[in-house]
Amino acid sequence: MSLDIARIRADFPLLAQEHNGHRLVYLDSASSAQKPQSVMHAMDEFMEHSYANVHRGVYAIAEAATARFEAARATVAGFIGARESAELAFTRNATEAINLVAHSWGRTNLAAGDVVVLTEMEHHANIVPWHMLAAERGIELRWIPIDAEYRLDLTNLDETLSGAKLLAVTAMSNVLGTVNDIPMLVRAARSAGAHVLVDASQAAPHLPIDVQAWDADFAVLTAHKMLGPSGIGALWARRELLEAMPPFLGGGEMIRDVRKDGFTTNDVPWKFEAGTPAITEAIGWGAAIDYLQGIGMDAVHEHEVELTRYALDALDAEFGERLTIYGPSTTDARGGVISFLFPAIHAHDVSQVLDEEAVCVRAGHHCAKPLMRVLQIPATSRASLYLYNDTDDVDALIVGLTHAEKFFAVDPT
Amino acid sequence: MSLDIARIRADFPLLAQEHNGHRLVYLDSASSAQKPQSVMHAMDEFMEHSYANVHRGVYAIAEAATARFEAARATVAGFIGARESAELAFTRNATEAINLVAHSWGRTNLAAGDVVVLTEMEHHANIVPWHMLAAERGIELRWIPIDAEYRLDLTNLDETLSGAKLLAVTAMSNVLGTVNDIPMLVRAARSAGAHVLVDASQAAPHLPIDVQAWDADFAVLTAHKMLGPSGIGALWARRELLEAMPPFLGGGEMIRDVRKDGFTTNDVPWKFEAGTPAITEAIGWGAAIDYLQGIGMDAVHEHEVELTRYALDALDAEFGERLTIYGPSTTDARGGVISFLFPAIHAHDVSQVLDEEAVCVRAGHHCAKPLMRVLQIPATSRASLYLYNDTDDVDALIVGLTHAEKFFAVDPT
Amino acid sequence: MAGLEDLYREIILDHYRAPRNRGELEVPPAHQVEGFNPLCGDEVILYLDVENGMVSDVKIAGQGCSISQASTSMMSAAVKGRSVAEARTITRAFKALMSIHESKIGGDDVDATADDLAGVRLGDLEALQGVVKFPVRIKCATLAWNTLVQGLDEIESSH
Amino acid sequence: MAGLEDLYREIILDHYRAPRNRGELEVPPAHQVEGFNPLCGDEVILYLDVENGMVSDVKIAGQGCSISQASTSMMSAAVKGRSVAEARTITRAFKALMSIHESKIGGDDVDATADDLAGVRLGDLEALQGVVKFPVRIKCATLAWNTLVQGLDEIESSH
Ligand SMILES: Cc1ncc(COP(=O)(O)O)c(C=O)c1O
Ligand SMILES: Cc1ncc(COP(=O)(O)O)c(C=O)c1O
Repeated sequence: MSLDIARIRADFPLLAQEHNGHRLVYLDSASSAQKPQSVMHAMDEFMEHSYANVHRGVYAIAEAATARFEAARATVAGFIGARESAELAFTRNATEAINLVAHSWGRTNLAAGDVVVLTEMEHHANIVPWHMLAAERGIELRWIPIDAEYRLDLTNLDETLSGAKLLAVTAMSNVLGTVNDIPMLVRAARSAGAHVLVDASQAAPHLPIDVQAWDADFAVLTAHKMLGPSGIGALWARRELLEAMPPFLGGGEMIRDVRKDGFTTNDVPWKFEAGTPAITEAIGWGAAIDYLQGIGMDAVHEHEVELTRYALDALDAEFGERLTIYGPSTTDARGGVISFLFPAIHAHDVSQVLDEEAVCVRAGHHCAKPLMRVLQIPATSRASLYLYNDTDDVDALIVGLTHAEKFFAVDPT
Repeated sequence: MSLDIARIRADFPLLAQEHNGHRLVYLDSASSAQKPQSVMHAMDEFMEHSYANVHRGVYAIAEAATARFEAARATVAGFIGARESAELAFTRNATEAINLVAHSWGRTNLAAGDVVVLTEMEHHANIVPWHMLAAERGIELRWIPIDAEYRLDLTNLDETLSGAKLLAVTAMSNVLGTVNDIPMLVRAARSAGAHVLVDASQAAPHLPIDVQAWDADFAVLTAHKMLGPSGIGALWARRELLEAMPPFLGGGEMIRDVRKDGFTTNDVPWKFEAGTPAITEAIGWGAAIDYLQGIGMDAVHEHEVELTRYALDALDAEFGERLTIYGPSTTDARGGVISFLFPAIHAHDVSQVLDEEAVCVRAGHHCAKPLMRVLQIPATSRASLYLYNDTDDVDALIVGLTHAEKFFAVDPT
Repeated sequence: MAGLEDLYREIILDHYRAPRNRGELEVPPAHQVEGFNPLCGDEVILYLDVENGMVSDVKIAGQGCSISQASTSMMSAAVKGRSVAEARTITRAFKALMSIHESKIGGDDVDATADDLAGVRLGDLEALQGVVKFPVRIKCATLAWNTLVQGLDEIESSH
Repeated sequence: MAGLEDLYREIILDHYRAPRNRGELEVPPAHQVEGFNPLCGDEVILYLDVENGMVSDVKIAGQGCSISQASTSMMSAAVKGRSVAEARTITRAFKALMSIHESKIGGDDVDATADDLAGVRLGDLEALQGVVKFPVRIKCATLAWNTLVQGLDEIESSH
């Protein structure tokens, strides 16, 4: 492995825990990642020395708070390759960012009969806001299917996109691990005259991304999956789009003037940030990105690809056909998310047995019920890898799974 | 003073700072409050030992995270006197909570011509969402005026409320310090058949509040003004109302089922919490409330009333008519927010001089531009008091103000 | 520390591997009702035949973990042949068994008191008591019961 | 550490106490444009008389802090009697003077380079340079100038 995992793990206090006498093996980073000490330090240091509301005070700590908050915005914007900080609006999470687009851009640009194209591997965050708009406005949803290798089936792509106004697609599936070819999808969408929203919630933590290279219109991400704090995410969009969009939430910060009979809006991106923002969380997110950049996103990705390869091989060697893996069998264009199922044992029960041995995996539909229906299963277990995981973690998973298989065998001995 | 301020101050690391050789005097808590060590500890401890996404994992730390997150909800719900935790939905801040009501309840219950009553002392957070609904739906806004003592002028209350569907009113003004008589306003609104939303953003940090005693329908609050972290707030509403309201944002957490052709919603309050919530921030908010309850809200309030009396008297003794105070002259039904202006010196310039002496006050319209227009001024300086302030802080303010008056005198010497 | 044996008692695994009353009933005359656990995607489908205030037949379908499947199977055995009133009492007694943690996590209000449920005998169902030590799994255990109540309510309100 | 004297130079206080060109012009023929600082509520109203590419008259109104009022007054004195092109150049030179912090905080893009502004003499306006040490106040100092640009743009696009 190219990363020094022992050193990295030392930066994450939670990973030093034991549970039931076992070393904690955290394999649920796709749900939410653990936080390095530097993120907690940055938040504490900010609260101890520079905390104040932003964009408001003349006094020194308020000035410092504003400068650090805006510097964090620049850090996030830079991390995803935005042209300028003004293109990045802070939200609570990726979900709110997609809702913002659906409410503001969607209600302005989509009318009854207009088509929004999704894929079968979208997270509920990139489905339900469009369902809500469908119910309210009568827009139509089309779905790009998945193929037998758990990748997008692009056979009828042009047909599906034809006449569409928007393609909303994840850059990486949180269930399958599949990494989609965003530049190609954007080109296809552009030829069809559609805008493109990229859900980068899973890609941003694990791959180098560049919204300008993607040539996308909107991208969303969420701090807690990329070593940052909970409570903050972001919408990136081209400046022209943000400027043309009406505001989403109303209140302080987002206004230029308020009278009894109306209001005017502030400049972008503040137009989309109503009320006191998640100030300390922005500082923490900035520190998380500093940490990731200190290691390098190429190195993070490379490590995860190697570890995924190791895990897929080890699972196959141990369980073979007895275990179904829901996701690509190769590691090209694939992230470290491994969904699996023993056909006769429910994912919940597998997780429970693993928990006895301090192996943390998630069981359930992973907020992707339409995908579960396509796969014709109610749930999977999911082990997801990050920069602090190593082959020992994968080995612990495999030992736990052998125990689960034994415990729930039809005739246990 | 009944509180031991020196001991309290020792809990707030930021207050131990110096700036320009002066002890930091923080008088901007109405904008955002400083954080006690216990809040930072709770957040760090949680991130170091129990961090995981909530409502999702079967494994032990995920279970602990969920239990602690829901316990924090119960703490906040208990603090405001809610009947049950299910009536409390977490939001990013008070602003989002009001937007939630305007979008979900408002769009369902308000049609063209329907009347929403506000007061002239509302914060933009409780104005702009209604402006947006007015622009979209043609609802009408009516305003309860303020009187010469900077309190609500209730002369025409029944007339103003007649036929109204909603009264949206702040429990305490963030500019004037005025505390409104919510139970009386609720009774008047009920007789008129109107629902009542109470903006408790300023009241919750400073007074004992009880949403059931108020008999209100909705109340909103925000953690960062009550010693808690940024990035989290809450909407409280009666269960029946929450259950009848359509969801606001769509995504994970808020669903029961999602299919390609639609979705069904989760139970309250999760129906209103789309995506990963501000988990660590909820824990921090719970710790902030524990801290406040350890001191007692009656004691906090009493301290602030005494200190406000001291400040009003001292300002009068030093400056008399040369300084205008925008707020009630008595401390009955009045909080520790003191807005003031030297008629010939702009608030911004006063703050700048105070900053030289490390006295932090806010200058501006305080997100209440309609009120500023009523007062016929562009801005005020505002000193706001909290449990960690004492008479030394007020004295430092007064010394700073004498310097500002001198510096900007028409003929400085 | 609760171990796996507290959760997965032999009788639970038995109901999971060999669920009772699995199947469908014709609708109508039977009533069909579905329940979801939004957190994990488990699904319960109940077919209820209620005549003259009696739950004359119950069939169960759906998919889920061992706890939800076993609880559904046990529930079907417990209420089949009982009156609607008895079925409701058993449900309340079962939820009381689970309530300690459920009310904390889920905020469901359990109005059962020890008193008025003192006489209810839960039999096999008591094997599910170990679930309370695993708070996340309580929703798995109660899913079938919440769905049952919903079904009974629908049947009664349609009269 | 920047002191108050860096910010409040005597010439600034002079413009604040005795603003030049205060008043109104008849609209039309003059053009009226308003600017707000959303953060503090400061307001600038400019009346611009532009004929044949010349800013033949400027009057100012509104309310604000010493920095925004002084900057407005200085701006009016600096551009009155100049060509529109000169007024724009002075504006860019002034914003370059302020830019170090403004671009950091506000994200405004300042396209001025030292080169093409080398010849511009700012005179009294240089007294406002101390403002860059107080980043929050930069918006106060630039308000009048942003409003001027908006007014000139409106006038030119209406032809
Ligand atoms: C009375 C009042 N309401 C609402 C708010 C908005 O709070 P937040 O910005 O946290 O949403 C504030 C504070 O800014 C306030 O003082
Ligand atoms: C692909 C994808 N999109 C969106 C989200 C939603 O993120 P959040 O819950 O932080 O809004 C997630 C994670 O839950 C995800 O995996």
